Amino acid sequence: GGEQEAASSAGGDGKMGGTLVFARSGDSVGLDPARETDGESFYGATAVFDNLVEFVPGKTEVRPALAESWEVADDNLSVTFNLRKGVKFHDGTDFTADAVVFTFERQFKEDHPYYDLGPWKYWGYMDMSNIVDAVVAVDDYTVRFDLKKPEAPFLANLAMDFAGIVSPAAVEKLGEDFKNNPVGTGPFKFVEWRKDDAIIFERNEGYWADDVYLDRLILRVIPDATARWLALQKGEVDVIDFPSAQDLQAMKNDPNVKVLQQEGLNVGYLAFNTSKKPFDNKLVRQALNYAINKEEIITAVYGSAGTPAKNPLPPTMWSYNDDIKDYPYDPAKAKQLLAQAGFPNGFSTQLWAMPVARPYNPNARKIAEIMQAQFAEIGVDAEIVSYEWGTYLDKTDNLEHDMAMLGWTGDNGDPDNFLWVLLSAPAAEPPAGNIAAWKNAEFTALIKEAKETMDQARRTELYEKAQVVFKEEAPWLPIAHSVVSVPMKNSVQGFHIYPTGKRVFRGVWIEK
Amino acid sequence: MGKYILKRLGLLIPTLLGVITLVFFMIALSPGDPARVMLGERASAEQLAKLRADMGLDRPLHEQYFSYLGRIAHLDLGKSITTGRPVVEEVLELFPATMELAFFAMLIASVAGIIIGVISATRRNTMVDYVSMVGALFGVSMPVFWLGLVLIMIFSVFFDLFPTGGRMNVRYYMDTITNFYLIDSLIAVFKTGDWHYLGSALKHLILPSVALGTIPLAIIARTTRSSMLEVLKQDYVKTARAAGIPERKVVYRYALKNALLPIITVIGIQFGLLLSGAILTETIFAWPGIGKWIYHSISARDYPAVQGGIIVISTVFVLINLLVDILYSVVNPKVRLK
Amino acid sequence: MNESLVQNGNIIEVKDPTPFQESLHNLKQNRAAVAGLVIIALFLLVGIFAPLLSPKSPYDQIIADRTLPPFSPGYFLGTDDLGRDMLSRLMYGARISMVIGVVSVGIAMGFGMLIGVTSGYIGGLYDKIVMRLIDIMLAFPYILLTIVIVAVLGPSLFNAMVAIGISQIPRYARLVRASVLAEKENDYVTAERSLGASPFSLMFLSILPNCLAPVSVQATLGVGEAILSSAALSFLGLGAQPPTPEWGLMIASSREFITNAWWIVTFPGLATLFAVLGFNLFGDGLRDILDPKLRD
Amino acid sequence: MSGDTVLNADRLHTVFEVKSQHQEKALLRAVNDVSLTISEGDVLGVVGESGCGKSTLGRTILRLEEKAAGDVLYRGTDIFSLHHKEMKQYRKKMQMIFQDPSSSLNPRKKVISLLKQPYKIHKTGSDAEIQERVESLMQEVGLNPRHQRRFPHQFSGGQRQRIGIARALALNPEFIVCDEAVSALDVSVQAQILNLLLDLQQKHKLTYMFISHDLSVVEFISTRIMVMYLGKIVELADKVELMANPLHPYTKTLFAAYPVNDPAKRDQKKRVVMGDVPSPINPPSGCHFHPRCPYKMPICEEKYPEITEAAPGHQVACHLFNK
Amino acid sequence: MQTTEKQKTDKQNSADTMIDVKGLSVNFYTQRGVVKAVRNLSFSIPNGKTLALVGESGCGKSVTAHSINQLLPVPPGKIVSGEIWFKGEDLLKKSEKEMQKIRGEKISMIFQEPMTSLNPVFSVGKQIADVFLTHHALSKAEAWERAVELLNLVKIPSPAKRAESYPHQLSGGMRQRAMIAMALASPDPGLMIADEPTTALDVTIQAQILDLMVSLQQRIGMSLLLITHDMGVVAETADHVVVMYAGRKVEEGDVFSLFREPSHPYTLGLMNSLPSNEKYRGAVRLEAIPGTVPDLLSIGEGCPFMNRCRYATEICGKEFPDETRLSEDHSAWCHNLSAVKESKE
Ligand SMILES: Nc1ncnc2c1ncn2[C@@H]1O[C@H](COP(=O)(O)OP(=O)(O)OP(=O)(O)O)[C@@H](O)[C@H]1O
Ligand SMILES: Nc1ncnc2c1ncn2[C@@H]1O[C@H](COP(=O)(O)OP(=O)(O)OP(=O)(O)O)[C@@H](O)[C@H]1O
Ligand SMILES: [Mg+2]
Ligand SMILES: [Mg+2]
Repeated sequence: GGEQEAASSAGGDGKMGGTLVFARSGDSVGLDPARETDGESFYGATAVFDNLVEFVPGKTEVRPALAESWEVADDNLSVTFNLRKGVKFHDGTDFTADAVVFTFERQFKEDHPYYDLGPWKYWGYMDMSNIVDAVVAVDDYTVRFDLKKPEAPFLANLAMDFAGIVSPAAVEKLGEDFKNNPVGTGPFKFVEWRKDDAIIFERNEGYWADDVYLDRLILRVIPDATARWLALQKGEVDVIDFPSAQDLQAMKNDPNVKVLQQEGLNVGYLAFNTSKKPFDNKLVRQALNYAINKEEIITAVYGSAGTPAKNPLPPTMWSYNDDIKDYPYDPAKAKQLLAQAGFPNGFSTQLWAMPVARPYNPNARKIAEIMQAQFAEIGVDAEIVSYEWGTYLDKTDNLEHDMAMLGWTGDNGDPDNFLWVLLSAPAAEPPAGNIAAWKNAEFTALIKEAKETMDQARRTELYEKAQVVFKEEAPWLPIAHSVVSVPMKNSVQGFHIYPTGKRVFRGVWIEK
Repeated sequence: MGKYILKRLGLLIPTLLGVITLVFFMIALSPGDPARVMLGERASAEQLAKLRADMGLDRPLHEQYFSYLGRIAHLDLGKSITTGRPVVEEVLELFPATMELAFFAMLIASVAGIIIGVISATRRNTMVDYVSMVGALFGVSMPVFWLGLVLIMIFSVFFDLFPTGGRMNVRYYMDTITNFYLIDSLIAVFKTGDWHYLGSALKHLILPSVALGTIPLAIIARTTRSSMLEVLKQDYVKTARAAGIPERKVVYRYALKNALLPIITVIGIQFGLLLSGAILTETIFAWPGIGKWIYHSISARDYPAVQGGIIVISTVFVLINLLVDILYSVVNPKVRLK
Repeated sequence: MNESLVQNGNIIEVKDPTPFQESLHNLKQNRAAVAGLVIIALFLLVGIFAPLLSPKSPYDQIIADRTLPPFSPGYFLGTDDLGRDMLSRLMYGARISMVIGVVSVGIAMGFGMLIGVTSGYIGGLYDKIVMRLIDIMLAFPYILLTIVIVAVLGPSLFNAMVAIGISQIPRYARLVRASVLAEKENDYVTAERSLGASPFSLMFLSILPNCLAPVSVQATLGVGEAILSSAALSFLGLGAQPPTPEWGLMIASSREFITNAWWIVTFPGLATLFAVLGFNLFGDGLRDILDPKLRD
Repeated sequence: MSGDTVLNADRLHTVFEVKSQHQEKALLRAVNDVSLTISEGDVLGVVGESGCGKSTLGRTILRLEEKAAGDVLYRGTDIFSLHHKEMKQYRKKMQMIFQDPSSSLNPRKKVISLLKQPYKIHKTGSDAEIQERVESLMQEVGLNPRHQRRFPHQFSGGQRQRIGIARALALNPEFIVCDEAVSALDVSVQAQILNLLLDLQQKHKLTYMFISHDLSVVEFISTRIMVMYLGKIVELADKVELMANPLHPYTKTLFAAYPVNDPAKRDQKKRVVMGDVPSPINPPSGCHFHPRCPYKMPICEEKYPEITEAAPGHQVACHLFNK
Repeated sequence: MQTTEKQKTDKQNSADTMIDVKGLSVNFYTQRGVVKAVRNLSFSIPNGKTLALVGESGCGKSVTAHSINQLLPVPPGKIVSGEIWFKGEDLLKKSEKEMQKIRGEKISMIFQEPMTSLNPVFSVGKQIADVFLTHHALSKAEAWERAVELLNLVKIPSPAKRAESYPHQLSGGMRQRAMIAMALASPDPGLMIADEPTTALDVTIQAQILDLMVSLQQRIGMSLLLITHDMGVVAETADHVVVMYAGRKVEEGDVFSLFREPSHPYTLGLMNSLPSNEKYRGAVRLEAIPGTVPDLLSIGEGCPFMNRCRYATEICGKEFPDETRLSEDHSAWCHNLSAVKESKE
């Protein structure tokens, strides 16, 4: 195995049937996609729900789904969707404009009868309340979204999981229990959820598209990465999530297994708290950048599941500035810069590492160990500090750290979703998304302008410039972009990795 | 007897109250809050504040405590903060898995432990004795998580005898009624005549049970041995021998029944320990049990879940102790209750 | 009782050994205990002299030399995933494990004995309340208790030791209390009371020393258990923090190597196993020696 | 029956709370309404079967057990009314020698520290003085001072008992309760200890309460004898009077039960013993002895007999003598 | 009751001797050294008679008893020499299997501690019935019935009900009765060994038990080996007495002559130590034996009593004396018997 799979053509016989077992690291929290934030929950929701629009498999472009077409008003302040007819929810009720209105209104209208089932977290994350004014059913099969301001990524937002269309009848019937018994129009029907063990789905026979091949889909929980790999080797499961970087080579060598890989839309970084000494000094930040040998980190921690990062944006993102040159590994230079900054003998500081594995950083504490050793070489004595995850986020938000690792996964494929949230001056106020507390007027001005410009070329130019400023000022030490790897049996066909981290099982079939 | 049991059950309440109070304040004192954990990297300040208010986390601690007690009094364990599901529901789903595992582990440990212990005691200072006791010492010295990994490597990967984890081949869509898979699979066998379910359930149980049961097995073997040796020295054993009772009978009937007394206690204690000790085993063998769940709930600061889980485990623990005492009294006429 | 009896060689004087000599003698007779003691001594020595014995620093990373198998040139037991010398890390790990054992058991034993002696001796309401609290702690499963305590204190090696120590208090408290209750019945206590001895001196100077035999057995076994518990906590990320070469942490952080670099996982596991085994062997032997009931 | 009253117990009760078989709480009246007087130079022997409350009586008299009712006067002072400090002074005057020489000596202490302890507690004298006194004490009870660094278990039973005696003597007491002080010893050693106790009594003008279940020992050493049954005094008289003229049926039974050291007399012996000792938790109604008594009368089942003086200085609690 | 070596040889097959112990020596191999618990001990018991074995604590009485039915803990114990003839067979040559048949069937035993000698988890009736089942071809119900009969025989009130009781529900005296009943459950009770059967009991109970044993022995006609340290008990029950000191037999004889004429300095001292001795009426001191029993670990070849003996001479430390026959039924082992006799007069 080992080679990348060529996209297989849809349709045709011999693809139907079979059960696919997908092994993942944790259980879903809930299956109502608008309530949840974690990838594991979305894995389950994606199978059950359709959106008005969806991402093209493996891309960030958007294509029609439950909406057959749409028109954007000239003032960019409303979008009208023409809905697919004859689609039924799994509970047998019809999919109409009312369902669309229901799905969205419950997330922002405080007097909606089901608003209380929230919190509707992603709606908040994507700042949708400041974008969407109203959702209006024009007729049974036409829905209009009225916007508060022009928002270029709005359509992409609707392809995100939280915008999956739910069955109003089911929500009314199940109430709070809906999140355990999701009902949508999606390719698979929910059958059973065995907590911390497996979620079982079966094919939605009346699906509006004809590329649903699997009879059953089982999402199984195997917390330990190595155990997942062993289970795959033994054929107990068909596809596994988050393989251990250490096992990737063995997987690639295994003739019965193939590994799909794609760069993820994320970045893992080490932020210097520029509001604290000595990190307020640019020379120090640069010195620390010179001090780290990213290759070693990649080798030891990411293996072939990561690429070194030089920019705050992932390379798959448009406007990624590839001309920028990373600080090379040069301890001598680092020492010299430190001396120049007034620290010829280095200094003592803390190096914070997340306690948990994240998509952008599989093992922060191990990276911290490596960094600690490398910083030591230039005389910087870094104590590794780790808190329980919630505390960690709290404390970094409050800028209590000296240097802290963190990262970001893009939601909708827009650079603004990285740069504004993570590096703008307004985001540097606690609770800070900008945990470098970096308030650079020039940088903020550039991305503010980009945010308000609709012209893609101009935006690209602005973002590229911003990245130059970033590199020079070095508020972060960008570490890596992870490469998503999905090992599976050779017989599994039609599987695509989505940049946004979705796991989609429509179109997947098993070779007999 | 009934009165005694009632009295013991009555004692359960203050104990549990103590446990609840202890857990409540320890978690309240621990840094980090559940709202933060739930909302992750992207939370805004308003969102956090709102969620905290929703969860009642902004109220004074004593108020939270008493309202929690009030709900417990109504047998309402509340809802999990992370999943929003009633804690009772989650516990009912997960606890059987742990119970099943612990029970099976204990079964293996007790049967094997007692046999080994008796053999060692009767062949004291022979090779058999040395080997079993050194083996038992290795057993108690074993880091469980490490043992689990090693067992998987050997029996699952190398010899391909057992699955790597889980409770049952997920491709068998067995109806779960009790969530005790052995029972459920028996029902399935009954209904469909297909033995696959039971076979699969058993196969999945073995490795984790062995991993989990190793320490208790070793402890029981050692306890049995020393208890047997102690009993074999007693005057009444001498009496039995002096009365010409055959040695086999002296050992297996006269002595063993007496020797069982401390063993029963040990089995009870170990069973209780297994319930929580399963955390590591559950993680390694992908066993959907309550230990792992409580552990995750603790890290997520999911108060209601932690509380609920610990209340259930503690209750069962206390009940097992009661059961052990009752069993003890059945074997030991001295404390036999009228 | 002997010397007046020596006469004409009919009675040969046998010098009575002191209790210490007797225990030492019994210890020497007990092969398991000796083996345990040897293992403990070995680990202790390695721990104490780790800086002298270890071929390399346990922290020095040579990423280029990562995951070298045992017997590679320069690395007797191979290297870990960051290219650190396994042997050196294991040696420093011995030091950490010994400290863990001693500190945890010290905490547990100190408080446990205090509680046990007072509640056993004073009895009455105080005893009832204290034992209720102990029951509550016991109803709270051991591992969960440590986890919750670490959650309160925050994950670190020291806090893990404190948590393990606290969780182990009940067993010492109960053990000592039971011994005190039994010891209290002895007439020597009444005798000293009738001389007017104060409760304090009765509790701590008279009774307690006589309860130390089971405590010392429990403590020895407890060291082993503390090492195991701390390894488990580290495995869950609640104990030692990287890059500390603590064995449990070493296992945890290299778990994923079990299929392709077995030695990284296996050696710390074996080290833990043998260290704990040493304490268990010794503790067991100690029990045989100190518990005359089991003696021949 | 010589000098002043040393100790006076008046209607003394000692009660224990015990758990019965079914885990229910019950009261055990170990000492039940006991009045007695011990005069200077007396040796009051106390006999009775196991569990009848002999030890408890002795311990209560020394305030080592809390009383439930009644008074204990030591030379007229109510010792139960004393505070800790005052009591400590009285403790010097009243001591105890115990039955089991191995459990009454702290196994972890060497003889020297065992014997120094009384002085240390009462802070009398310098180290050198104490050392000297301990050595002379050892000599007095027949222990070789060279053995002072030994542990109790390195002595024989008789020697251990001597250590116990030395400790009791350390503070120059006036009154000593000997609780089965020789019962655990072999006869040959028992004789040595009895001799020692008698010597010491004469030398130090001691008053003893001598508890034993062995009639021959009590008979030998006592000046007065008291017979107890289930927590109560059944008979109390001068030794000579009691031995010559036992009145209470229980006393007679008890005396008859003791084997005689002469095979020639064995065929003449007529035993009147019957039945078991009832449980002290739930003693029989009326006279506790009635179920075993050959002279049982109807009233015996109903009423406990008052203690009366059947002859001068001869008290007995039996309806036969209750006029 | 002849116990000299010569006569014993003649008598070993004699039909009226129940048991004949010859030159028994038992050692314990302990960590501290070899304990010579019993040395060169010989005695025999005629059918239907009672022999009392007396001596101070630790002198080897129980070890002797356990040697007879081979219940010594081996190791550390070991019978190093001697023969034990029981009904014409040497028990020491029997295999463990054969001994199992003899134990309980022909030789029964009662122990000192009635508290610990009965199995706490079985009812008394069951324990007795088990002995019946082992040695007789009986059904369970029959065995139970016989057990109840025996309990009746040992005068336990309402035996049918008591059979169902557990040991802890019985008083010490009743337990000891049950033990006797169990000892009587053998089909062919030839020898009963009673190791301090009344030491743990109160005098009133002791008297009852002794009476019971004597009457049963006479009724059944078995021989009794009574081990005790209480001279009173000996005087009341024994026909013949063996006095042991530190593993050695020092004096033996018919009970009447032994009490009348105690001849060995130890026996003499023992008698004098008893406060109940007639001569102490009104006395203020006892004639005690000085010193204590020697440690069996450190004992040489001479007379073990010599260091407490006021008649001891040089020879006493070198060799153990030969038998001196004082009368037909009375012997002592002492080098200085004449001196003893003189001082008595
Ligand atoms: N601390 C105690 N708690 C409860 N019961 C006790 C206690 N001490 C003694 N008893 C009970 O009180 C009763 C009298 O006991 P005591 O020890 O005074 O008897 P005794 O006559 O000395 O007996 P013995 O001859 O066995 O020493 C017994 O039934 C005993 O069980
Ligand atoms: N298992 C053993 N191991 C070592 N020595 C033993 C053992 N059993 C008995 N002995 C020794 O053998 C000697 C005789 O013991 P035995 O039990 O026969 O004494 P006894 O006369 O029955 O005393 P008592 O009157 O105390 O029952 C003792 O000195 C004892 O120390
Ligand atoms: Mg007493
Ligand atoms: Mg004996």
